[in-house]
Amino acid sequence: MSRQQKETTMTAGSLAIRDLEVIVAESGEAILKGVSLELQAGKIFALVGESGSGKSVTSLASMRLLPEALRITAGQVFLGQEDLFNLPEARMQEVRGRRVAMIFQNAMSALNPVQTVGQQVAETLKLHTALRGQALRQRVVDLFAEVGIPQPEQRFGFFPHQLSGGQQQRVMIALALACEPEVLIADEPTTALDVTIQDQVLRLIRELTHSRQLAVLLITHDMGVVRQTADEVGVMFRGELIERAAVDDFFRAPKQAYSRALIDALPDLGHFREPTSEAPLLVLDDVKVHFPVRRGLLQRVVDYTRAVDGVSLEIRRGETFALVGESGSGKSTLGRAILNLEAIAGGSIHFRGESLHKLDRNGMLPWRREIQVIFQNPFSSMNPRMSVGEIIAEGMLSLGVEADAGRREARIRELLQRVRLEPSHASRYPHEFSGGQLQRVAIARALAVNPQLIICDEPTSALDVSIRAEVLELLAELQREFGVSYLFITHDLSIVPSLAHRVGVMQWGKLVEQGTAEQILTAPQHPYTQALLASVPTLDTT
Amino acid sequence: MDLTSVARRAWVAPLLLGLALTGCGKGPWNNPHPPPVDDGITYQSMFTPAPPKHLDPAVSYASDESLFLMQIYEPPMGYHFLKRPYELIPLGAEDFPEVEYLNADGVVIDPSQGEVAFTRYTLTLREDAHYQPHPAFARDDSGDPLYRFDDPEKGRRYRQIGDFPETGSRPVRAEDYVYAIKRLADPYLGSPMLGFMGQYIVGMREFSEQVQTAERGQWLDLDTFDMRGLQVLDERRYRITIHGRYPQFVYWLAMHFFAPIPREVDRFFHNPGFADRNLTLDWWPVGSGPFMMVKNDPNSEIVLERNPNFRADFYPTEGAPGDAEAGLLADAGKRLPMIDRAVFRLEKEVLSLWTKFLQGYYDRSGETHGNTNGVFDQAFVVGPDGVELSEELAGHGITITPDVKPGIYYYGFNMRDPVLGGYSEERRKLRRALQIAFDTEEYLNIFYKGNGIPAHSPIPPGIPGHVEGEAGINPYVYDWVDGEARRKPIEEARRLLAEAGYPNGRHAETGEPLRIFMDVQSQAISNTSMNWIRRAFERIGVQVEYRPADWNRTREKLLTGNTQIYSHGWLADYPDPENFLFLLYSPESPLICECDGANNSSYERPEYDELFRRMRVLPPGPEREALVARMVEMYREDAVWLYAYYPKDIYLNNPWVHNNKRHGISKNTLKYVRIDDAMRQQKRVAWNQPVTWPLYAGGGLVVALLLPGVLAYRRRLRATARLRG
Amino acid sequence: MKPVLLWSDALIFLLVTALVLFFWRLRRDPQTRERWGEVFRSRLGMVTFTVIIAYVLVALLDSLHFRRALENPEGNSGGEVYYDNRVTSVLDVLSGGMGERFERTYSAPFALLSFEKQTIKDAAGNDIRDFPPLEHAGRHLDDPADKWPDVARKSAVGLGIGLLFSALLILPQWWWLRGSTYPWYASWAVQATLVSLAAWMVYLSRYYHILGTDLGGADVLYQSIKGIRTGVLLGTLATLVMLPIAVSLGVMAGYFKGWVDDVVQYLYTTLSSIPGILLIAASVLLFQVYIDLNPDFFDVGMEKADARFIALCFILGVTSWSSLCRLIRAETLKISQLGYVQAAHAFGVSHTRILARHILPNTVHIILITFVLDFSALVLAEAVLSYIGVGVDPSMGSWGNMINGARSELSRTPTIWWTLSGAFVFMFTLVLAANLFADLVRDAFDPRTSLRRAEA
Amino acid sequence: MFAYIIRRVLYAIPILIGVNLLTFALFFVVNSPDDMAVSQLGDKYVTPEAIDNWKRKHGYDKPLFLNPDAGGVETLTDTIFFNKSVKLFAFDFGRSESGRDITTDVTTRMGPSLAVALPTFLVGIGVNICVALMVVMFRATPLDRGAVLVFVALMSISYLFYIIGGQFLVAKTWKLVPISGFHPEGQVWKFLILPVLVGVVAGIGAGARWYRTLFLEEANQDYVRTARAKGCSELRILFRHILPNAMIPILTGVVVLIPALFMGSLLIESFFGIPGLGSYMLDAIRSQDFAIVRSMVFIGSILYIVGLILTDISYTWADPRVRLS
Repeated sequence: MSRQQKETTMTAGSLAIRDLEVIVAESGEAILKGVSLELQAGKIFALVGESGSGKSVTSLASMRLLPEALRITAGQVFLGQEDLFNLPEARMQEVRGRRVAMIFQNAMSALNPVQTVGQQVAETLKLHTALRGQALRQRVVDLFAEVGIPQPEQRFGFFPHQLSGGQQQRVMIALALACEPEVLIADEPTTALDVTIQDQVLRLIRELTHSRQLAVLLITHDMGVVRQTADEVGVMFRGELIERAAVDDFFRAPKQAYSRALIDALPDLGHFREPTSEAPLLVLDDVKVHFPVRRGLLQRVVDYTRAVDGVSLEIRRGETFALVGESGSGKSTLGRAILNLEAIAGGSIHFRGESLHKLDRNGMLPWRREIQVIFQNPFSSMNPRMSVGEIIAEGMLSLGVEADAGRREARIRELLQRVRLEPSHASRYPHEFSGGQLQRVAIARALAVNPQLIICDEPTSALDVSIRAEVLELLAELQREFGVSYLFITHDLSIVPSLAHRVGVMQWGKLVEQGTAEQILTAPQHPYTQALLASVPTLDTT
Repeated sequence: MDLTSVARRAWVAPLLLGLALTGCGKGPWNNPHPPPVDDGITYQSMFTPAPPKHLDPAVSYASDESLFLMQIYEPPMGYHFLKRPYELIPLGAEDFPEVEYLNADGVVIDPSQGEVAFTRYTLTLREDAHYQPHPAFARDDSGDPLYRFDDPEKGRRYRQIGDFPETGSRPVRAEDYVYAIKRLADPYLGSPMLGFMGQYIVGMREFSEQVQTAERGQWLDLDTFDMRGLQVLDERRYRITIHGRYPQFVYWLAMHFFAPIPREVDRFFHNPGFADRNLTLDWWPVGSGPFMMVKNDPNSEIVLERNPNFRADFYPTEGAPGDAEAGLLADAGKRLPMIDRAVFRLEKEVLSLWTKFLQGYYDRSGETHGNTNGVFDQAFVVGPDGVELSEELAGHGITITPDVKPGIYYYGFNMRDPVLGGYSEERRKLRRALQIAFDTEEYLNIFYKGNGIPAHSPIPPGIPGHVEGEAGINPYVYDWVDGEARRKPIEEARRLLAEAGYPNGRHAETGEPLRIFMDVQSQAISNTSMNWIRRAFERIGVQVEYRPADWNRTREKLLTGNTQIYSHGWLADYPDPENFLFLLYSPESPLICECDGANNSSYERPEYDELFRRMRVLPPGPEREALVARMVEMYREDAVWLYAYYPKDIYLNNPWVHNNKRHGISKNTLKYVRIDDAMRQQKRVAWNQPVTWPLYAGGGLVVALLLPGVLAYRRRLRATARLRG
Repeated sequence: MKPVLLWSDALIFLLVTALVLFFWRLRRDPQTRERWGEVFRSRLGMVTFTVIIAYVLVALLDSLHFRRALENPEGNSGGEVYYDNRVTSVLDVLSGGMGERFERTYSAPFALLSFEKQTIKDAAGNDIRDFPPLEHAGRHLDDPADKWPDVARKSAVGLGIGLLFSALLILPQWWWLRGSTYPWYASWAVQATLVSLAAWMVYLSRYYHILGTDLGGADVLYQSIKGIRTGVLLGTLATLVMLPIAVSLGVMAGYFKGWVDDVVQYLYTTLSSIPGILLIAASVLLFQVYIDLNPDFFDVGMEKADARFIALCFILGVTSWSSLCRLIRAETLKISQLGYVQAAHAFGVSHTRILARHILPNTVHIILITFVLDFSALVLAEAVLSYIGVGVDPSMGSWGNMINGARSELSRTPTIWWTLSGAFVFMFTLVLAANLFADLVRDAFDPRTSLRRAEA
Repeated sequence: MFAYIIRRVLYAIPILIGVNLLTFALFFVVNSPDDMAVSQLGDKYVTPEAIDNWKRKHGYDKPLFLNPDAGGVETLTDTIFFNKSVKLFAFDFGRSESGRDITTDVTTRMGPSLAVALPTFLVGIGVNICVALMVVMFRATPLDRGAVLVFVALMSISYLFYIIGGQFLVAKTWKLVPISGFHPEGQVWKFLILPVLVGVVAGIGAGARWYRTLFLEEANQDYVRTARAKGCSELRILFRHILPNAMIPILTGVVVLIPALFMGSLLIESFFGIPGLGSYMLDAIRSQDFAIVRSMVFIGSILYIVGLILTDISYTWADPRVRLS
């Protein structure tokens, strides 16, 4: 492909990727199988797909920033009239940052932790412009102001860790925009951010696209983001761009079944589950979990971090209670406190009328059959050295369920089938399974001891959208079948409607609001709930 | 950032190094000595492998320490530098001591007439002996000692002897000698002489007990106590009285224990706080000898300088036969010492010590180490025609001066051992078989490169009683063949073994193999030599087991007799057969005297003991020689020791060092040394031309390593994303 | 013949059995299999592993000790059988008497004459000083000039025999491993090289001293080979000895936290703050005294040396104990926060079971990495300790003792370089192989490095 | 941070007591006070009185740990252990068994130790970092793989060989520098070239390999990709981004060694005849001088603890994220 395609006439400030192919150098496995797309000034092109579909590789390959293990085998990338793949590396360095800028997913790790953010932005300018000294500093401060960083003068000397996640991402944007590039590649710019901040950052990118006439490639796995920001959409699936369309067309009439599935994963705020009227199973009354803060010469306890600060709620039989809040709000700690894995500093926990919080390790044993848990990360919640069968059997063994080996085996097979896995999987090891499958194993493990209440601690947040739906569906199904209750801990409001009967919203260790799912999602009372809700990307059912 | 500039810098580094090296000087690059401070002639030598522990003449009892002490202190007596056999000469004393014998009532008698209860020695000092300049002698205007502090703060700024601006001196007086002997008796000092001399010097034990109980303040003036056997007659004369007769006592007067210590020096070092800065007599000797210590850094060097107050002393005008031919009398009659300064540096590693000597940076090697510590054994071989030097050494003109040390190293049998000990004929044969099997000549050749002489008797050469030639051989182990002693053949050993009841090394009745146990000091013997000994005995079918232990443990075994074959060595204090034959005297056995005796074999033969008692008090002469010969014969007959050898001490001298005759006993020979400085300079330059190509090669290597990096970086900057081809 | 089982022999065979069993069990753990697969899929892994196995085999052969029976003297046939007090190993037998051909003293590699002059009789019966011919080198030669052609001929024969043996060794493997995807050929190449070399050495050493002889006339090559056992055993046993303490304390500290953690931390901070060399020196001296005071515990000298050796292993283990303990503690802290331990708590699994099933197995990679990394460090440490005088017993053949002895030989002119070279070559090969292998193992098992590669 | 340091210093006290207890226990199982007396008094004419005298003079005439005769608090205090170790805490090391003042020895020997150890340390780190950076620049190329092999080969050679080889070639054969020695006055550097060179070369293998892993770890961080996307050149990325970040783990490994530099190097010092603390220790071990060993263990432990504290402090300097509390 050394011959330049003369007929492609590109307008300035646009980037075109043609037939890009990338392989794994060692194995020859194809990662990208001929991807082509064009960006246009003032427009946002959203590249969507699940993890591993090749979105990020596309962006990195076009900038020639692939890790050593990957290799570009074919394709061209035109910036204006120039094929970037033909430039010597030395010239390529002038393109990066100057004409094409990039924003990466996790700003915290993408920023150099030991340089001040001001220096980092200044470095880009130093590399590509003649600005020096005070003028340089002034330009950085201006940029900070432009991307909405408060007190830009002072923030210049801050280190990344001293800024909040949103501000870090703003710094990344400032850094990208510093040399007024023609093209901006944003790789999952909002993924690691809390929903409320996500919204602000996306809005900023959108504004800048227009004000600066940038050509933007936005890489994301979140359809809500696409809906809100993009002009054009490309769907990637296993290294190929399977669908391209204008954003409205795409959401109205997706051509591919895969695209359809992606869109369907968006929450539907129209339908809610009716709360049941059963008797309370678990009652929390003013529960507090405090972690001591030690300071001074003798490490005296001078204060407490109030991780859970007086939470009262009740969960009824056969009900799903969703506990919503951003990271650090104390949701998971509360879950652990219910499991008696964390000592409580005040209040009481009653399960079927019995108080749990006073029990010691042995006293708790009988209750462990009743209350079970599913963790966020399925990979770390399975011992990699035990087979799936052993993992499921462990709880049964220690809690004395199915003492007979033969019957235990049968029960494991049955459970695996129930969570839609093969019975033969019992002899396999965790690493042979995907995340979704493992989470099913985790469900089977919890079910194995016939619990009444399962605490689900963000069980789907590590999963891709399409799989997430399947797992949630399975949970709902099991609830119908066994009448088990869930305490569903999540930061993602979008999954709540289809799942929860009732919802509690946590902020800074306090339960700021609770009610039925419908009440909370349609008529939130607390400002924090309102803010959370406003930032949830939804699909208007128009 | 340009890689090529980095590369250029790396280029330069070795060149700079080279320049720096050449820039530093006139002399060779590898000169380990600092530039000379003045025009004086400096003798450069080393001490190895460890610094001296004690330099207090009352405490020190090690040959590496007396190397320094004997240059600084002058005891009353000394040895003639050149004459052999060793001859006593007066040193600090004007003449030999006057000896008088007294009976129990203290009346002077003729020893042949009556029972001698005491012997009295009267010594007269030289007139011109003066102490070295030292701050202890410095006095202020009122005549009081200048440096006497009552408060540690006042003396805090003085850390070395050189830090004191004022010094003084004074003549040596008889009271100083007496004071020194009193110090020997001070239990607080822990002198090794206290126990030994206490048996002889009258009143020493009582003195010691008295001092023991005395209140000790900052300093205890020993002159406030009297020792009955000591009298100061006047400024230049003093008297020592000893119990009974001990003719060898006069030899002790040649040791540093009896060198004078001025009372004010002892007082000086007891200034408050001085000890905390190592300002002690144990660290800074003060004497009247030819040299004085100006620097004592035991971690790196000890520097002696000519004592400006040294008495008029001259190079001897006569020597032993052959000395004149060897050029040893060329300096006859010259004023001593002939060097201005002697620097001794600490050397711990053989490779560097030897290299520096070969490069000419040490004038003489072998000063503080004999062949016993394995330092020299790699360098040269002593053959029958003398030393066989390698070609390189021969070209350097290095000379060698050996001298047989009046000492003996041996592996002894425990005569009380149930298997090997005893005095029956069978046991004698058994031991003789082992003696024959142990090929001492071969052992010395291999492991000591010939620096030792197989011993036929306990008395080494140079000591009266040692017999050379056919008459001197041990006929039980050797035959006299073709004018030389030849070890009896191994068949003889087998035969003796069979006669002793162990045919082929197996017990005649049970068939059990004979297994002998050797207690060796783990530091003193190498695995190679242990293997060699094992193989030597394997030839007659005897099995060897080693029980290595450190010195403390070995000593315990010796004291309790819990040993079968042990290793031991004895270096004589004075050149008299008594000092060797007592090794077999039964009251010296640790098991009999329950003390730290020297007869570790526990050899007990009443006849021997009787002969020894007689021999001890006899003056030298044919009568004494006959007694000695008989005792030696008994030693041979009873085969008390497995093997023994007389170690040789060796100086290796670079060609510019003169008057190198090695003295087996006396260490105060440094004053005789003469250095040809011009020759030294010239040879050092000639021998130490640096080889510079490795510098350039090293530089080239760095460039060669950098170059691919630079090239690859250039290539990477030019690369596109297209695969080539 | 009377077999002798030294403590270290017992321990090394125990260790080898344990390792074999361990790996046998691990076969069913697919993750571990995969990681080992990763190690052995690289040619370097194969090569280095083969070299290490070869060394270990030599060490094992040298650990099969026995004492030869002495022939009963005539007329005493019916009595008890007595034994030589020298302990021989199977390796000594296999080496074809290499260690029994002594010269008088030094001789250079392949020399025919001694390195030192000796008084010998010339043809006329006069005493002359010259280099005497060696007893066990080149005796078959008529003309000394023939030496090098003869060496070449004999080398060809030796290598030929070696290749024959290698073929015998490799062919069954080839048959057995036909379908395997691992680069066995790399291992075979090394096997062939090593076997041929060994055959060459054994064959040629009957005619020459390949690496010369030392001060006492002993064959240097033989000594270097005898050093293998010491090196390999020290490298493995020292770690083995410390494992139980380090692992149990580390795991307990990380799991129970609180005062247990405080005590363990105090212990290892205290131990690691003592300069290691002083601690080792003191402990070795201590044990030496114990041996000296109780000579009756040991029948032959070798057992004494062996006891000291075991003590040295133990002491080295204890001094390096703190770093492993620290690592295990940190890892346990991490693991006990992980989901599966939390889940186990939620299931009410007992502490012992959590430790045994969840925590211990997941710290195995750290133990393994420490084991392989420490191995070479320990082999190197032996040399240094022997220099200081607190190493293995001087009567035990070891590279450290060889180097220590050879230091002064370098100062001699002409230089005696072969003792040092012998120790160097054998030691370097082992340490290099171990280091390279350790790298591969770490790359495969260290989650940090494997994670990095997964991302790439 | 001040409170933090104070706390760490206080925590050091039980550790030091433990260290002392251990050294005492170890040494007195090896040696009885009688043994010490005998080995100090030499091998001729040693009488029991002389041994008792020596013990009294050096304070070894009491029980080791417990003195039941003394009664009361003195049961614990009137013992060898208490008397000898309490003084250590006041940095009064007393006298060696051969009667020299240990504090003086230690202070005078510290200089030479540092004179060798410090340049070796600094030059070593410099060289290692340069080499490692160069190798990292060519990561995943044959150059890198070759360099790693060389590193491993270099670190597989015993330190003794480096020293012996260096002395034999550079000093003995080529006569470029003095083979050993040390003089504080005048051309000290002449004596330092070889030990420093040997120290540096011997350290390259392990050092450069370690730094390489650290750099590689950093090179795979996200911020490096950011820097590349900014248009930084490889060299700039190496020096401005990777190096400052890699300083954090480098400091963990390196700062703890800085105080230990005072202790010198056992091998280098004894081979090159440098009168530092390393050879002091070696001599003490060989002559079983317990007073010196005890003091050196104590000093070594203190320096180690100081190293740990310094490491923590240096973190705050290298890593803005870290604050001590």
